[in-house]
Amino acid sequence: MCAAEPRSPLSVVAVPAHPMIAELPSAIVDIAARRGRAGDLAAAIRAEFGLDLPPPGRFAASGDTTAVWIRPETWLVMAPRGAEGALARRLVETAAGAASVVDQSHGKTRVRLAGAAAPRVLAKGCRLDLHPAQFGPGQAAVTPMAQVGAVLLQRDATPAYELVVGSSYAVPFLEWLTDSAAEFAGTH
Amino acid sequence: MHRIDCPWCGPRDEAEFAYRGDATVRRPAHDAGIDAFYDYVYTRANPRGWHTEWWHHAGGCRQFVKVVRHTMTHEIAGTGKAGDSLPVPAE
Amino acid sequence: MTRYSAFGLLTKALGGHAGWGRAWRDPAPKPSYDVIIIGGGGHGLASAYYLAKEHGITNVAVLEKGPIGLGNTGRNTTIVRSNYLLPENNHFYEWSLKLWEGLEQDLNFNVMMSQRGVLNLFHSDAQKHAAARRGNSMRLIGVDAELLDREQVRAMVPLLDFDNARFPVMGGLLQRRGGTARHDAVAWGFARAADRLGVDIIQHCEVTGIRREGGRVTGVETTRGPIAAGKVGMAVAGNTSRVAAMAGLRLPIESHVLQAFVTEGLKPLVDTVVTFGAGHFYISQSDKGGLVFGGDLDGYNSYAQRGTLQMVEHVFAAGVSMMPCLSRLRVLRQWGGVMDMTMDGSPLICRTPVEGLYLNGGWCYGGFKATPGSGWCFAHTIAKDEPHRLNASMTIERFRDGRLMDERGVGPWPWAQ
Amino acid sequence: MIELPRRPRLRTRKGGHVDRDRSLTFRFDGRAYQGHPGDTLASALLAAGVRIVGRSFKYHRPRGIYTAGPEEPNALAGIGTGARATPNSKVTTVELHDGLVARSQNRWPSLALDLMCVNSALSRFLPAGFYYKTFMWPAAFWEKVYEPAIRRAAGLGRASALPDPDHYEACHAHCDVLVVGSGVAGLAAARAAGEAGARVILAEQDFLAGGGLLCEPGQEAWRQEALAALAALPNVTTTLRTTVFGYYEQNMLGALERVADHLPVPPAHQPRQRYWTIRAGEVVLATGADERLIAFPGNDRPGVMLAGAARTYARRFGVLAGSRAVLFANNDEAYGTLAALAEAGAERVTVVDPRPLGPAAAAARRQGFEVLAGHEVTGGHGGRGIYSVEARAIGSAGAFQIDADLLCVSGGYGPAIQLASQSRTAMRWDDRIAAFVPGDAPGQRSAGGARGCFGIAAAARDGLAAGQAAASAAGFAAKAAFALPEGDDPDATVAPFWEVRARGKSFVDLQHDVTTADIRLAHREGYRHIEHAKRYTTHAMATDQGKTGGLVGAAVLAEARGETVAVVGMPTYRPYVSPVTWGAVAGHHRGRAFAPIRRTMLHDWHARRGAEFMEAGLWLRPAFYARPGEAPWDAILREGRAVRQAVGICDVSTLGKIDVQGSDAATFLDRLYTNTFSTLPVGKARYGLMLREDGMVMDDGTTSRLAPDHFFVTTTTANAGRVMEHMEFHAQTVWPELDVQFASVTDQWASMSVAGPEARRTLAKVIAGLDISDAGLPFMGVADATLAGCPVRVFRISFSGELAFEVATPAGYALAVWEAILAAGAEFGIEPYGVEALGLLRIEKGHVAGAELNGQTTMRDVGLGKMAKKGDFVGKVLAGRPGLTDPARPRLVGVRAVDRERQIRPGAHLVEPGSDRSLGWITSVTRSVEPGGWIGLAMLSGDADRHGQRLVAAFPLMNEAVEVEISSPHFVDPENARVRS
Ligand SMILES: Cc1cc2nc3c(=O)[nH]c(=O)nc-3n(C[C@H](O)[C@H](O)[C@H](O)COP(=O)(O)OP(=O)(O)OC[C@H]3O[C@@H](n4cnc5c(N)ncnc54)[C@H](O)[C@@H]3O)c2cc1C
Ligand SMILES: NC(=O)c1ccc[n+]([C@@H]2O[C@H](COP(=O)([O-])OP(=O)(O)OC[C@H]3O[C@@H](n4cnc5c(N)ncnc54)[C@H](O)[C@@H]3O)[C@@H](O)[C@H]2O)c1
Ligand SMILES: Cc1cc2nc3c(=O)[nH]c(=O)nc-3n(C[C@H](O)[C@H](O)[C@H](O)COP(=O)(O)O)c2cc1C
Ligand SMILES: [Zn+2]
Repeated sequence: MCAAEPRSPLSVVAVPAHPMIAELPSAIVDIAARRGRAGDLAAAIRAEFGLDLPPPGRFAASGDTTAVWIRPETWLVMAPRGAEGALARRLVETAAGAASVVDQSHGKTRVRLAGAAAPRVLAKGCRLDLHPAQFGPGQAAVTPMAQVGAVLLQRDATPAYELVVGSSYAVPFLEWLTDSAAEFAGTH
Repeated sequence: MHRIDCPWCGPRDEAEFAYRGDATVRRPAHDAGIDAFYDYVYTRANPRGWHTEWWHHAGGCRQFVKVVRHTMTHEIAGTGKAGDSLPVPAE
Repeated sequence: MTRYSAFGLLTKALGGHAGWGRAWRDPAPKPSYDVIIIGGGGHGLASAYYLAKEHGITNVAVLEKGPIGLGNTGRNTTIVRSNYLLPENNHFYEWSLKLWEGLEQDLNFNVMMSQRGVLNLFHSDAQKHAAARRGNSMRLIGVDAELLDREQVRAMVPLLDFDNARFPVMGGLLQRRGGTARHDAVAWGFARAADRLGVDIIQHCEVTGIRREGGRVTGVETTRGPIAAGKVGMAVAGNTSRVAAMAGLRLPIESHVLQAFVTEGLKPLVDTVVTFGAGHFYISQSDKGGLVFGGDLDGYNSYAQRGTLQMVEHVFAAGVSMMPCLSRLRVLRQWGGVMDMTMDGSPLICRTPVEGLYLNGGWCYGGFKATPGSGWCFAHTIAKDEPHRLNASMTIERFRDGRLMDERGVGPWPWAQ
Repeated sequence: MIELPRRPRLRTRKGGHVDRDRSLTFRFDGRAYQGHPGDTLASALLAAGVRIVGRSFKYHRPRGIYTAGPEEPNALAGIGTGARATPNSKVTTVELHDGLVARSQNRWPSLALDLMCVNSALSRFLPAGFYYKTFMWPAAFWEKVYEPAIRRAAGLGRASALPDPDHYEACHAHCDVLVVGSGVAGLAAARAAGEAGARVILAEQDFLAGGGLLCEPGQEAWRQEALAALAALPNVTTTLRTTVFGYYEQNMLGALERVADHLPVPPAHQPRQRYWTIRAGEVVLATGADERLIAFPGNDRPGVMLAGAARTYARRFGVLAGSRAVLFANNDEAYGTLAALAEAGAERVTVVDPRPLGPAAAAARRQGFEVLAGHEVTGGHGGRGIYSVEARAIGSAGAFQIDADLLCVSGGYGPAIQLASQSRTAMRWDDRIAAFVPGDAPGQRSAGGARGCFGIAAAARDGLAAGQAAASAAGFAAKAAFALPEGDDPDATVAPFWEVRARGKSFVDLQHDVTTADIRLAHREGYRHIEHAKRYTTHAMATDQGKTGGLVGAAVLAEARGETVAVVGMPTYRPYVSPVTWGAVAGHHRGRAFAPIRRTMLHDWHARRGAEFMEAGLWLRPAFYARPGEAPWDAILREGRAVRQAVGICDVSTLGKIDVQGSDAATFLDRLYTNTFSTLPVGKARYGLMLREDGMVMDDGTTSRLAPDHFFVTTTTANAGRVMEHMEFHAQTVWPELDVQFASVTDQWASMSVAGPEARRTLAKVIAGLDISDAGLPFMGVADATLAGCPVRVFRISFSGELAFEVATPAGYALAVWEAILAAGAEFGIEPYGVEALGLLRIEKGHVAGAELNGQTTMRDVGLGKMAKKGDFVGKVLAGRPGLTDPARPRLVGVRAVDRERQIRPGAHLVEPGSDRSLGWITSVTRSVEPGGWIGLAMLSGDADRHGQRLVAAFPLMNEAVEVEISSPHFVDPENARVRS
């Protein structure tokens, strides 16, 4: 019913491509438990999505749905982009009043960074210790990177990471990321 | 660069936080009058020593973290959530 | 005491410079003084000097916990200007600048006041309009100010980034009479001149208590014993809250650290004082050749004269963004000072609720330029027991009464002032 | 044409760490020379017989190479050309590469003939602090004559004025154990910690690992093995050319890696240098020891060099710094230089040792060296290089000459304590080595020479122990140890010998030309504290920060004070251990990348349409869309006219938007805003004002109620972040009991204002699912709909004063919605309008914005005093302070140029004709569409009383005075009829 496919914020100005980096068009929804309703929310999400809302510093995935802890009793739920607003509506129904649900599918941009050199790329702006002993698959963090607020999660041990940033920052963020990855263009 | 142990996110660099001042002052009741609000907004103990203060984890979980920090040595004795009352070491 | 002059230098040179005596005496504290000034920074020393010179009060001691002049006076970026927005500040700082303009001859000490101009850049219409409001307000009261457009700025400071800047330079507000002075020399010059008028400068004498009787000051406790005084003035900058607390006062002040930096020595490169408007950064070149620069407060309460890398990164980024040629230069040293930040960013020169106790403080990061004016007004306030017109609004009560002097409108957040 | 000088004859045939099979050509002061890979510029210059490398700061005395490392005070040069020219480089740390170009500094016209050396002749008139005593008459001469002369004379190198073409990176590293320094102590520490399993970073400033081991051929095998073992440990990272420059809070250290300074230009995608923050669990400082000088007349002459440096040149670089040498030393360690020089081919080395004959001296005699025990050096002769050294028996007057071309000096070694000292570790004076020695601190320990533990075997043992202790403190059990170098530990005891008292200039700070006489003068004049003496004389303030002479100066002061050095102490150590490249610390964030650029989803459309962009915080927004040949004001007025007369559309996506939900959301907003939101019906919007707790206006915006427990708050573009934080602060710390959640949705929603009498007809053509008649969507109504097939939320709100709708859509649809509205409005003459026209419209309407809400104004000041409700809200109490309710405070008015075409400007002050007294100031101006001519808003004392008065808008900065008429700020439709039409 929608006339246009949503545009990516990365189309607003050209950013050079890099083999380690790809955008993941997604539906992204912010859900925050209402006061005293975190338990209800967790149960409802478990029943509907088959995933446990993760504790701080982690994300949980079930099928192609991912939930990342971002603030106390608040998660970012992500899935591949589907019908406009569908994920948010499903979460509203699931939460049934136990959470405040906010669609961020357009407000946030999700990017994948993968390859052996990925930690070295991120070290140019990320202040977290990404050594495997400190940060591995299943872990997530909200942390600024090169002046841009980001959600970082490690998908697997490739290592492959996903980064979620505010859409209006997507271009400068990608510019920094591709710049930082330039020296590894051939070695990913 | 201070290293602040956010009760939710774990130890993070100062760069992720915004300092938000003395955490011991409390907002008075709305009818407490100008003097009470003057104290709340303006006057500060400003100790040289241990100081309980707010650091907003603006780049992370966006929580106001309570931090007990020494204003001379920049040592951090403890951190907690907004509602926690943190022990303040003796000088 | 020998007068300083080129001739003196010549004759002393022939004697192998053996003839130079102490620049100021090193007296033992007397049991009692008419006035005690706590704090041997520029402000304390200037206050003592003007008490003696302007008011004939010479039975004065300056008590300094360490060696004089090593507080903020000895660690600031030396910018002198009077380009303030609010008339209360503007009149005061202009008077101070006038005193600077004759200070060398007055003190017989070359404080190397260098009126090389202070240029505040602006990068947006909003900043330009604020600069215009400030500059016009200066001009209306007879203070020099010029509004430069982009091309005039380019002609004056060609090293700025006019091609690739994130926030393009639109112009600047220039005060030509602004500039820099040699920080250390200011403390030493006032000390020597005050000493010559009979003031006792007592180093390594920390005030540990303020004696009071019936709501009135009677003297101070120090690490060198108690000293009685009819009047006591505080001029202790970053330690204002601590010393005031000795008299039971709780002030609208927080102590914050501000860092500064100097590069390796260079042949003349930056000929004026320039401040960046798109980030916190300012720079000038010292007579010795180092580029002296700094930025914003670190932003947390601190009494440590050191800061963290967080602010260093911001300051360095702002510097190369403003002047790309700075990038290859090497920075030699970084240090910090402790600022007594008031909740509106403007100072206090006033009486206190304790009779005979006077406060000079809250200088934030701008008190070096105030040194002569502050000492002059503080001396007046102490001598006459009432403020001069120039510092009449610099009271503690202004916060309670809502008569704030908030130049930038940032509100009661000292780390943002 | 490169003319090569005679084949260097000072290079040994073998040994050391230079690759004699390959040659590198470089230029110094225009002349070509050759060196080898492994050379520093210093070793190559010495090998080429170059003696004078620079001129000193004040007296312009000729100076040579004094050390072999970053402690070098003398031999500074400019490296590179054009935009890559880098002044003040220590030639002792510059790694030689092919094509390197270096220039000497601080001389005119040339190094050999420097006319400024008259300063040296005049030096007796230029003692420490001379400038404080003179140059005061006539007063006007300071700025015009004296100061420019001083400035020209001062400074060292000349900076390039061109933008730096290179890239830099800021990187973040973490480890369990950071080892600083790769001498024997550092290697042992790193290996011990690494083998225990700790994550180790070993940082070494040099381009070769090994420190003092590089001068010990006998330990080469051990060095190689240690490096191989470290390379084999995956948990150990060894990083060379990396200077740890500062020690900061909670074990964060800053380091600078010179990635490509040894190459002509950095390779593609590589930075020139990298700035590292290293967050370490435990730190081992194995930074070695610095050799110190002895003050004696002429101790600065070319040909005078520290003994350890002469040894390093001989052993590591295979360069003989002089063939007829004198060693002037008070310690046994320095005797190691004898063998090194002899092996390198020195004809003769004479030892002058102030101590009585000791075992080391006796051994040297046995090896055939002449030893003058109980002697001291009283001077060196020779301008361009030493040719003779003057010595005497201590206590005797009769000096004699020793023919020499090299004078090696050693006053003993002091631990390199800069880093330990910055971390506030306590220092203690060690009489045994006459130096300050650091203690340990939590998370930190020093090892080897850095802790006064001299001798290779001893330093190795110490390093091993420190590495093990650090690993175990970091939670790793120490493993069985590895073999360490063996050997006798030399006797490190030294009797301090600071100065030879004899006629002439004895320098304690070579770069700044500070002499022992200067220190004594400072003392005489009362500058007796070490920090006063430092500042008065500038001792230890040069680029070497007194590494070689700092302690000697302190000792001379101590003697004058009649106290010990331990009591006098050293000036505060501060970062940077070695000066740090400015650009490196800035990293990526420079130029255009200084701060991120935020763009709306319509950015490319605006650009295609020819928008002139302007900054709004981090955002770029269209200011106006000029047609070809159209002047800015013509475009702005055209856009404004379209809104007043037809319809316009403006991208307002940058406004802050916050989604607020929760059962207490309404209560929460009631407490934050001056007006009430709990009474707002669902489907309606209300304008709100928010104060800071001190009573000043913080922000304004409209808030809509989407459901009983769901609000949509908008903020100004500038304050979006501040308002969010303000909400979080109050929700988390002041009223934590409230059930309220918020999320920033600024980027989720694009929004566009469609304004003008034809706005409804335009939208009606394209909107579906919503009746936008006045009845269907009344003023301040909010409803969902679709437009061009995209979901939209329509707000009937107006900033311009016209009939207007704000259409919000999920940002990915912004372009589709925007283009659909434009197409629909074409028949009505729709125009996109930018921020300038937006300003024009709001000023005509008398709406306040950032210029009026500048943090210095109260709600009364800006004419919104009526918005204060009865109950509590943030800022209410303090807004009631007498100073803020003073009727004399300036308040909002309108101003209009009496001569309509005379421009008025923001920042002008309002004065009575003929007066200089400011009554207020103009905040915003525009050329107007409706009233016509220049109008503006202003803050004016006596506001309403002055409506109708004529005042002068004074702009003395441009010598302008424009007559203006004061009015109500509402120039257009004061009854607000149009917005409700
Ligand atoms: C990095 C930096 C940059 C700055 N840049 C500028 C600038 O460019 N322009 C400008 O105008 N201003 C600047 N300032 C601010 C300026 O330095 C200060 O405002 C000013 O020097 C304050 O002078 P003072 O005499 O009040 O304080 P200080 O010089 O700090 O003197 C106070 C003295 O009180 C002594 N004291 C404290 N407690 C006691 C006690 N209990 N007993 C005895 N003595 C005591 C201290 O030891 C100290 O010597 C800067 C400050 C810093 C730190
Ligand atoms: N040959 C000499 O001139 C000389 C001088 C002093 C000591 N020694 C001998 O060396 C042994 C001591 O060994 P050690 O390992 O303690 O010291 P070392 O001098 O051998 O090694 C110290 C190392 O630390 C490095 N370093 C110093 N500061 C640094 C910083 N801030 N960042 C990065 N790297 C830095 C130096 O470049 C050097 O490689 C003893 O045997 C001593 O007698 C030799
Ligand atoms: C204007 C100015 C210029 C300075 N120039 C130098 C310099 O050229 N070399 C140097 O080592 N330090 C310089 N400093 C820094 C001082 O050495 C010292 O770090 C500072 O005054 C703070 O004192 P502290 O480090 O002893 O705490 C300068 C300081 C100021 C205020
Ligand atoms: Zn957190």
